[in-house]
Amino acid sequence: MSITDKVVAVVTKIPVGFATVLKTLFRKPVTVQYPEQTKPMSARFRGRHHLKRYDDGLEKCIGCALCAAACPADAIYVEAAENTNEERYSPGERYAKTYEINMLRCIFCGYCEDACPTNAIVLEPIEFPTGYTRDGMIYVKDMLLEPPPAGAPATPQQTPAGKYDRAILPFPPITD
Amino acid sequence: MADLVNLTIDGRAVAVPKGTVIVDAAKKLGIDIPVFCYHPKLKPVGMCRMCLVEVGTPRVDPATKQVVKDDAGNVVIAWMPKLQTACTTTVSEGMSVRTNTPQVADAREDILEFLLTSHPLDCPVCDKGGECPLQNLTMGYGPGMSRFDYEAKQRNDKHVPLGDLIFLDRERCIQCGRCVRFQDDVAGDPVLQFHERGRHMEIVTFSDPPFDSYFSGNTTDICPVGALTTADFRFKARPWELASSQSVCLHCPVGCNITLNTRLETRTGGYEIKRVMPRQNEQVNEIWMCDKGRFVHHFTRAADRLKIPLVRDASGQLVETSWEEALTRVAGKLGAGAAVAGVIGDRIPNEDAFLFAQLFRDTLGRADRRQAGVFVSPRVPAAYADIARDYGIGATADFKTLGKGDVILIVNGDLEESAPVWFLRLRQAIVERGATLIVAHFDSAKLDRYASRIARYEIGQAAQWAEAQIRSQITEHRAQDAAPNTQYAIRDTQDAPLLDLEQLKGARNLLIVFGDEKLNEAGARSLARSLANLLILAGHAGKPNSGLLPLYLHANTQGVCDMVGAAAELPEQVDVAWLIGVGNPDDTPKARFTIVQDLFLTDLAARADVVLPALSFAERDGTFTSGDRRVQRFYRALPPLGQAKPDWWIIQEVARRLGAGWRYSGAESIFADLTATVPGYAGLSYPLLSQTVEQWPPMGRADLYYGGTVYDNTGGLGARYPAGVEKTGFTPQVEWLPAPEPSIDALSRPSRRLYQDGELIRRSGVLTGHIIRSDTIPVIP
Amino acid sequence: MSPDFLLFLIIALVAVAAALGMLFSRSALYAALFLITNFGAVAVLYLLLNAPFLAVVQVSVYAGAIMVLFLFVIMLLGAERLGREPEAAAMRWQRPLAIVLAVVLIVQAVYVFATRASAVPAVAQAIDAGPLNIGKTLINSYLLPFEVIAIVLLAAMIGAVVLTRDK
Amino acid sequence: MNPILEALVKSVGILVVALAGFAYMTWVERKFISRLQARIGPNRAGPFGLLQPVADGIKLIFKESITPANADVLVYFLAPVVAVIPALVLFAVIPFGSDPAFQLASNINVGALYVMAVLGVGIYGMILAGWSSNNKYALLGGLRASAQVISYELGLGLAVLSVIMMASSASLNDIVAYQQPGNILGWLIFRQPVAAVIFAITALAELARAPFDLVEAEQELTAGFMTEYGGMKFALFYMSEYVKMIGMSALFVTFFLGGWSGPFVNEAPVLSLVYFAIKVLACLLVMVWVRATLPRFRYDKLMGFGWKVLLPVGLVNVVVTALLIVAGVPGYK
Amino acid sequence: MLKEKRAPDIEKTLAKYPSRRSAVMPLLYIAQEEYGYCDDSAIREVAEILGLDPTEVKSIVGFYTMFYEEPTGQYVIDVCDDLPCALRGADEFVSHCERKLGVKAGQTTPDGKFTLRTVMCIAACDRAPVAQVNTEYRYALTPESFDQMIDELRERDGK
Amino acid sequence: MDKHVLLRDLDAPNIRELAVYEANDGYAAWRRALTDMKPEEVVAVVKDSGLRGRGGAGFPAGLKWSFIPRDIFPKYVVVNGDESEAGTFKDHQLLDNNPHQVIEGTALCAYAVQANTAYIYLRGEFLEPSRTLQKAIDEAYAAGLLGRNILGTGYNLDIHIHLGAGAYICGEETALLSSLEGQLGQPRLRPPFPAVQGLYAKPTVINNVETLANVPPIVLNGAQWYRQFGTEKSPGTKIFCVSGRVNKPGNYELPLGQHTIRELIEMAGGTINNRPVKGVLPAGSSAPILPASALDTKLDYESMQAAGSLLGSASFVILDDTVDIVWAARKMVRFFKHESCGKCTPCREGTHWAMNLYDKIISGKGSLHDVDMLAEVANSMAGKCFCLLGEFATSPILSTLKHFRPEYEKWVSESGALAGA
Repeated sequence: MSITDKVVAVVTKIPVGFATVLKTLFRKPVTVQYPEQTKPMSARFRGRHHLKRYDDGLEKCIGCALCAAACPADAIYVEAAENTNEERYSPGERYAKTYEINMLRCIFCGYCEDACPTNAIVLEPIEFPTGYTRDGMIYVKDMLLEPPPAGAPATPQQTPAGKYDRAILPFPPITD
Repeated sequence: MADLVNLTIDGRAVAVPKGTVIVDAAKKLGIDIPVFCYHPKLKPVGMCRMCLVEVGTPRVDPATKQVVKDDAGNVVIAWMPKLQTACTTTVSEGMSVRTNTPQVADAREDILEFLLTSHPLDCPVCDKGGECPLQNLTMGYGPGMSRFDYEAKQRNDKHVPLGDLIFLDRERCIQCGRCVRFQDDVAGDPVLQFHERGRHMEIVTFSDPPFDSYFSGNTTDICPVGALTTADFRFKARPWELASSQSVCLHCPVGCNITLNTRLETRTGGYEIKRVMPRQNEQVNEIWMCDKGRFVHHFTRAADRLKIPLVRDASGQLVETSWEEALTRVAGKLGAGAAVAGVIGDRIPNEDAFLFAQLFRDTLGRADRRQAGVFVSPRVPAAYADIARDYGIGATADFKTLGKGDVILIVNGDLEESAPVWFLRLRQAIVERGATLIVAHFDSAKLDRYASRIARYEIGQAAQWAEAQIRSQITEHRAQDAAPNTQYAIRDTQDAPLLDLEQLKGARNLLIVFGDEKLNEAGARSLARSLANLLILAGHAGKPNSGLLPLYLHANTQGVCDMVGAAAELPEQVDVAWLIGVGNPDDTPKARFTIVQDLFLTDLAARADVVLPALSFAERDGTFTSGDRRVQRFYRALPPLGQAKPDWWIIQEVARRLGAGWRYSGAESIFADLTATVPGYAGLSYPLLSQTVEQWPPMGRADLYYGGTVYDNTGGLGARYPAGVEKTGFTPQVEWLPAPEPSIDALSRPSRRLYQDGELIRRSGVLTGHIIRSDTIPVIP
Repeated sequence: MSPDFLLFLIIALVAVAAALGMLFSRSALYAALFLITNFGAVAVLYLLLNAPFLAVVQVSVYAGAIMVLFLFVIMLLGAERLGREPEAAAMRWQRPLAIVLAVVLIVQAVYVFATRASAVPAVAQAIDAGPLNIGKTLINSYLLPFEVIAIVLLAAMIGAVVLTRDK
Repeated sequence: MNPILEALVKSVGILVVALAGFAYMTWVERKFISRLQARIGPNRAGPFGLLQPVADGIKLIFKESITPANADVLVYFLAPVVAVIPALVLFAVIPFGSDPAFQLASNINVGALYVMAVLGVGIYGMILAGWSSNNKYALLGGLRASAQVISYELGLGLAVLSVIMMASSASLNDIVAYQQPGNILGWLIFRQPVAAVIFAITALAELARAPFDLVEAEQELTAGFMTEYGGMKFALFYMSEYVKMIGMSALFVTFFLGGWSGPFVNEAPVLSLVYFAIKVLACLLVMVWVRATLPRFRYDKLMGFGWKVLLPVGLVNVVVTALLIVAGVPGYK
Repeated sequence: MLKEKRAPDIEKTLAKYPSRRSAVMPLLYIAQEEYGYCDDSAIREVAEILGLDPTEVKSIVGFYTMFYEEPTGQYVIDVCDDLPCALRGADEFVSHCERKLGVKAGQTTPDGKFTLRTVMCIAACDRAPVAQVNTEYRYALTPESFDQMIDELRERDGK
Repeated sequence: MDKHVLLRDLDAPNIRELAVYEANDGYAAWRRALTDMKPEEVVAVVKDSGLRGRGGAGFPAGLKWSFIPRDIFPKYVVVNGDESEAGTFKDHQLLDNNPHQVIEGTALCAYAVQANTAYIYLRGEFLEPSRTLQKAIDEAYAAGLLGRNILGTGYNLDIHIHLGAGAYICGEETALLSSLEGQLGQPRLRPPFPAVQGLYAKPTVINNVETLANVPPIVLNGAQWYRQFGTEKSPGTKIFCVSGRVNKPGNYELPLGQHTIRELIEMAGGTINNRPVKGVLPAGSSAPILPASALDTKLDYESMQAAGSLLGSASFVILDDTVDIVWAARKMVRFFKHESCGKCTPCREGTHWAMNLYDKIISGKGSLHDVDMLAEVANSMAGKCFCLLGEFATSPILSTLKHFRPEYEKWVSESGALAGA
């Protein structure tokens, strides 16, 4: 490329660039004014954890912390405690006394669902996975736990001895 | 190592000592043979059948008795038709073992499938989940799927308390009997047994109280499944969440190597100790520890720990203050006092004790008009720590080699109550390896049952007994001295005199374990000297496995005494007293101004003028010197609590305000100066103490099934410094001290019990039910 | 005392102080900064002498360009900290020579002040120090020195290029 | 009016305008560049985000003042001051309007040279900041700044020289006056287009603005010489940059766009201020536009461009201008 | 207490073995004779006599079928229903016994008189169906002879 | 055979009394041995006679005695009277009716190995026989045949009875020793073998009641006399227990290898209602079942092994065609499940699993898959168990599946119809 060509190129091409940028000035801004405006979430998006209950109101979560172990973002924190028949939260011996998910860390991979041996944690649709404080983005057990089904008592329940001595119920027989 | 046997395992040759079982031989080669019932520390039984391997021996021609060789000149191996258990088959010359054949793999798969037919699928809620041998071996060798009908699974009780410390899950038990054998063979408390038979076989305890053993926690470590869990750790955390930190137990003179498992908690808002696990040190505790060490850890995060310095204000109340103010006040008072005294407890690490002693000796003691002294609490062991240091067991002593031909003499102490893991180790030396035990004590103790001779004397008269017994054995003394004091009745259960000097002289080694129960300072000193003389006269002074083994109260009695030096008379009255970790008010002089440095607002602290919050052993680095003079490092496991500071920091800050130019940045830098100053510690250093060597059997590795969930030792095995008598130019010579009259206060002191009431044990949740209040221990047994 | 003289005194003091600071500063960078201050003060002195062009050029060329280069070099070489001990062996003759020169300079100054004090006007006269006049003066009266300096600078420039060129 | 008092009032006036201009220049830049990028820009603090500069200022004021370890504390604290003073002093000679009242130091005959001098000194802030922070990024930023400014000052000088030659005066008032033949073609931009272009380019380089913002190239140097600065000290650097932007624009207007000139200036002198302001604003917007359009130069290219293109072209331009003047070509006399 | 009550028997038993522990089974038989079954206190007494931990004795009791951990009836009727006996009608015979006593195998009659148990081979297959009443053999039983036996036993104690 | 060697009560009904026994050459061998023979000679005679252990394994008794180290004292003789194999009742009869011969055999054995203490371990159910035996022992003591300084020879011997308490596994010799020591009746590791470290870790001979009952005639009459019975490799006579579907179940003493199973059944009066024989269990539950085709097998150790089974304790349970094999197999597996000591995994879990499968099949819920699974479970157990009990437990499963698989298939195919039958 000769000097002349270079000069010509500079002189001709640079204005094109400037014009291009200037043209943008008249384009509609692409900014979405969150939170006044929102973009609709995908209908299949599952980003909000729920802790499920059995039909009798007992919590499915047994506090095994496998979700915490599976979580690649280390977003889940579980502390377990022991059930008694007088004060029963879940079938079996163990329940989650503390269950916290840091939604700021969650990457919505769903490994916690996969890891859960009792299908207690389920990701469900969510409108705004947001909050104004860091503390507020740590979802504690009360926020995650679903209310008991209609007619069923909340936890802790008083239960008869021997009825709930197994944490993990046998898998239903595979029928084809 | 004389008898080595050569064999090949999977084609690789190895030479192992005669009598080794195949599993261990394979381990030497790094070949893992899966096991459940086998444990290298227990006798093999071959119950679980997991370790089946192909075994062959060289074919011998019956006619010529020669080993048959094939055309290529290789030895022809006669393979046994059936698989053999590698854990019970001892090696023989020329043996050949195959662990990687399809037949072996099938057998392992079959056994695992059998085990899993009765094992529940509750790994998610099982405390062993994550460090479970059954889990690991199933993943490694098991069938992909069980053909057993899930519905037909046996249902058993899942929550059976075996005592209040250990819980049994009957479903998870795979009947390997490790716990039963541990209690039988190692602990000597056969309080766990099988009950019923066949598929109904289960573990029971029927002792009163249930599972009555100081070593129950160990069964949970070696349990290859989650059948046995401790009440303390049950459901508290998952193993993979735990951070581990290497430490040393501080409750008795043994100095067990432990691992502190910590985890972040919402309750305390920070890290807290979730469990205490043993850490392998074949020289000290092997892989065992007692329940006190295991469960007395809650004090580290007790709600009533001191977090902020306190000073007494004008109105006489203790009020919170800043370090600056507290330290300035302490320094001001110390600098002004004409007579000052420091008393330091025997759970304080060496570094802190060293600085404390230096402060009183140099910084405060320099001014000529001033009286400054530093003392150890409790006073009694301090009276004979120098004898224990000079005549203790040798630097290379090893409990493992004690056995036939050795004599163990236990005087005036209950080994199991005072030093439980020494009890285990000496018990093994006696029961398994045939050492001779002689017991002299005013009370019966568990070890008595293994004794070949037992002497009883009147309570509090150990020193008299020792003087009489030992002096009477020695003719030259008998000639010189007056007749031994026979005023005190000696209730010897044997006709013959208990101690036969000729017999002791003929022994291979003489290990003298002694305690200071019911003795005052003078009595304890006299006893120690008598025993040291016995050692010398029997000709065992300076032998590695011979010597005195004192039953101190806590982990660092020897260390603190080494730092503080010769025991002096405690003054009655001083101007300023500074008490660090002192539990006993008797050990404190009266003072116009008292400074107490402790973890809790003890009775002593509540009366003090300044209370300084110290850090517990779990929150800092340091070293302890165990009763057998092994200096061991422990490492920080927890972040500091509140504004509490390590003892050495507090001492240094005060010293600097008094003009000392100390600029220690941590325990290690203090230790460097310590080794230069304190006799015996020369040559030691943190790097040296943190050295580890390959220990046999290798435990705490990834192969949890081999040794249990014990931790590998990466923090250092520590080092024992040589006893005085081992040093060149040392003349073994101890002056007799006449045994004093038993003193009333010593007699009224309670006998030692492991779970004796104390500041620390009081704050440990699960053991509180076991605490023996001092006033309930009978004074006269 | 006129305000101009007061100003002169202050500025002169600053200039001398800055010069001394430069001399005694241990840090090359600080020395450079003192020098810049000195240049600034001198520029003000020019202004007082009604020579704004010279003042501006002083600032622009010396402070704005040359000293920036100095700083650049100092920073690039990391030579801002001078050694605590002078390398006595290397330049043993340096100190005596400096003293000798200083003495010569002082003697010279005293001589000039003593002999030609009257020749220096007490107050600057309104001379034309504009660019036109300076240019004319340089090219007419001082042509030779001007050209000599030009050649010297050219030689220095060529020398620098040659020295830094890769072989 | 007392001349001293008058100077004081004018100074304060200029200071206020410059600082307000700085503050709102940040707003203008953010707003304009965001529009150029199809964004909205700040719109939360106040209507159209107009209070954003205030919010930023409050934030910066309340930031903790941090001194890096081993920094040269004196120089570290002085550097921002050294940076901001030349930027403000620049305005002393610029005629903002037709009336002498609209100028602080009216009719200094070496005005253009004064400008050159002040610009030359302005670089010390950056250099000293870079050196005193004891930070490798800062030091590199400072080094780059010194090298870059020296290189481009020559081009700038040559461009200004052309203008001075044309006007036969270094006084800014004369230069403005020279450009007033009654029509817009009197603007030097039409008679000295090459000088105008060189001035524009070198001005950007002097300001260390895109595409010549290597001094603070965040991808390479974090924030260059400002890496260790925060809070108000950082704000001072920021201020110096934007005030210099305004100053440079004012100079460009003065040199090439006829200064405050415009219709009906004589009738209503205030209009001259308005014209001047509009022209300056236009220049500022062009700077932002440039920033939005052009990528950053590579350092060696930057130096090469300065020495190998701008300097020769500038020299040629001076020679040609001189020849034209000597030849008496119409429009050049 | 066992120790005092059965001192001669215990002495005699202990004398038979070089190890006290060997006497655990004979002593348990003695305890069972005394108490009817091996209850907790019996186990603890035996343990104390032998110097064992109670757990060890409990373990022995659990392992062997002839030590009863639960109270039994006055007569423990062990009917063999293993293969050789079953080939000769033992299963039907057991059903008959259950009907006659009104309890299932393994249970004790409400009056506490009889405990019916089925056991594995008791080495009398040639004379099946066979039962042991408190370890006393009753060979070649028929439903009729069983009824008669029960009635006799009932009667014997009725007096 | 004209006279019984063992079941002499058939010839002399009151032989359980010392006088009657002595009248029939009782204790003659004992007297001769004590006075005329060295212990080694006794061992040699027994060795020469080729007497094989009658407990089931068939190990030569003399050889076993010769393993006992001479120089270690004390030594023990333990007599295994824990007769628990289903279908075995020979010792019961011996103890009930001919106890002195057992005592004399025990005494001879003790003398042969120079033991001074012998324990006769009887199963707990043998309370009645133990009383008979104790009475006989007391008689012998009274007659100076036992105790201190027997017959003035200076030899001391004490014989004690030890009662078990209901555990089949205690028939296994090491389990028996454990039980005798007061431990759980669980088998021990071998080596060390009992001959080296047996009872109380001292050299110990363990022999079956019937084996020792053979000793007095051998010592009295010599090895050659004994060898006239039976075959070369299996000399002597043996008590055959016949039970099950025959008309005259009972003990039949026959020389080994002289007769066939068919003849034995005929001696026992043939099958009930003369139904055809379906199968024969030659050693209770422990040995594989023999189908009717093997009825002509000779009754000795080698022939039985060749036929695919074992002679074992020679307890023949005869099954005729009315017997359901699956039902019978379940009974046998139930026995092993009940008697498994629980020490080793395959036996503990395998018997439990197999029993589950049998229950499933019998309850009509089974499938062919479960039948195959039975074989797989049994194969998984085979060769991996700690002691023979687990191995034995597989034989009813595998042998019935081998010979009678169609019956299993019938169960699972007609499961619905047969459920509850």
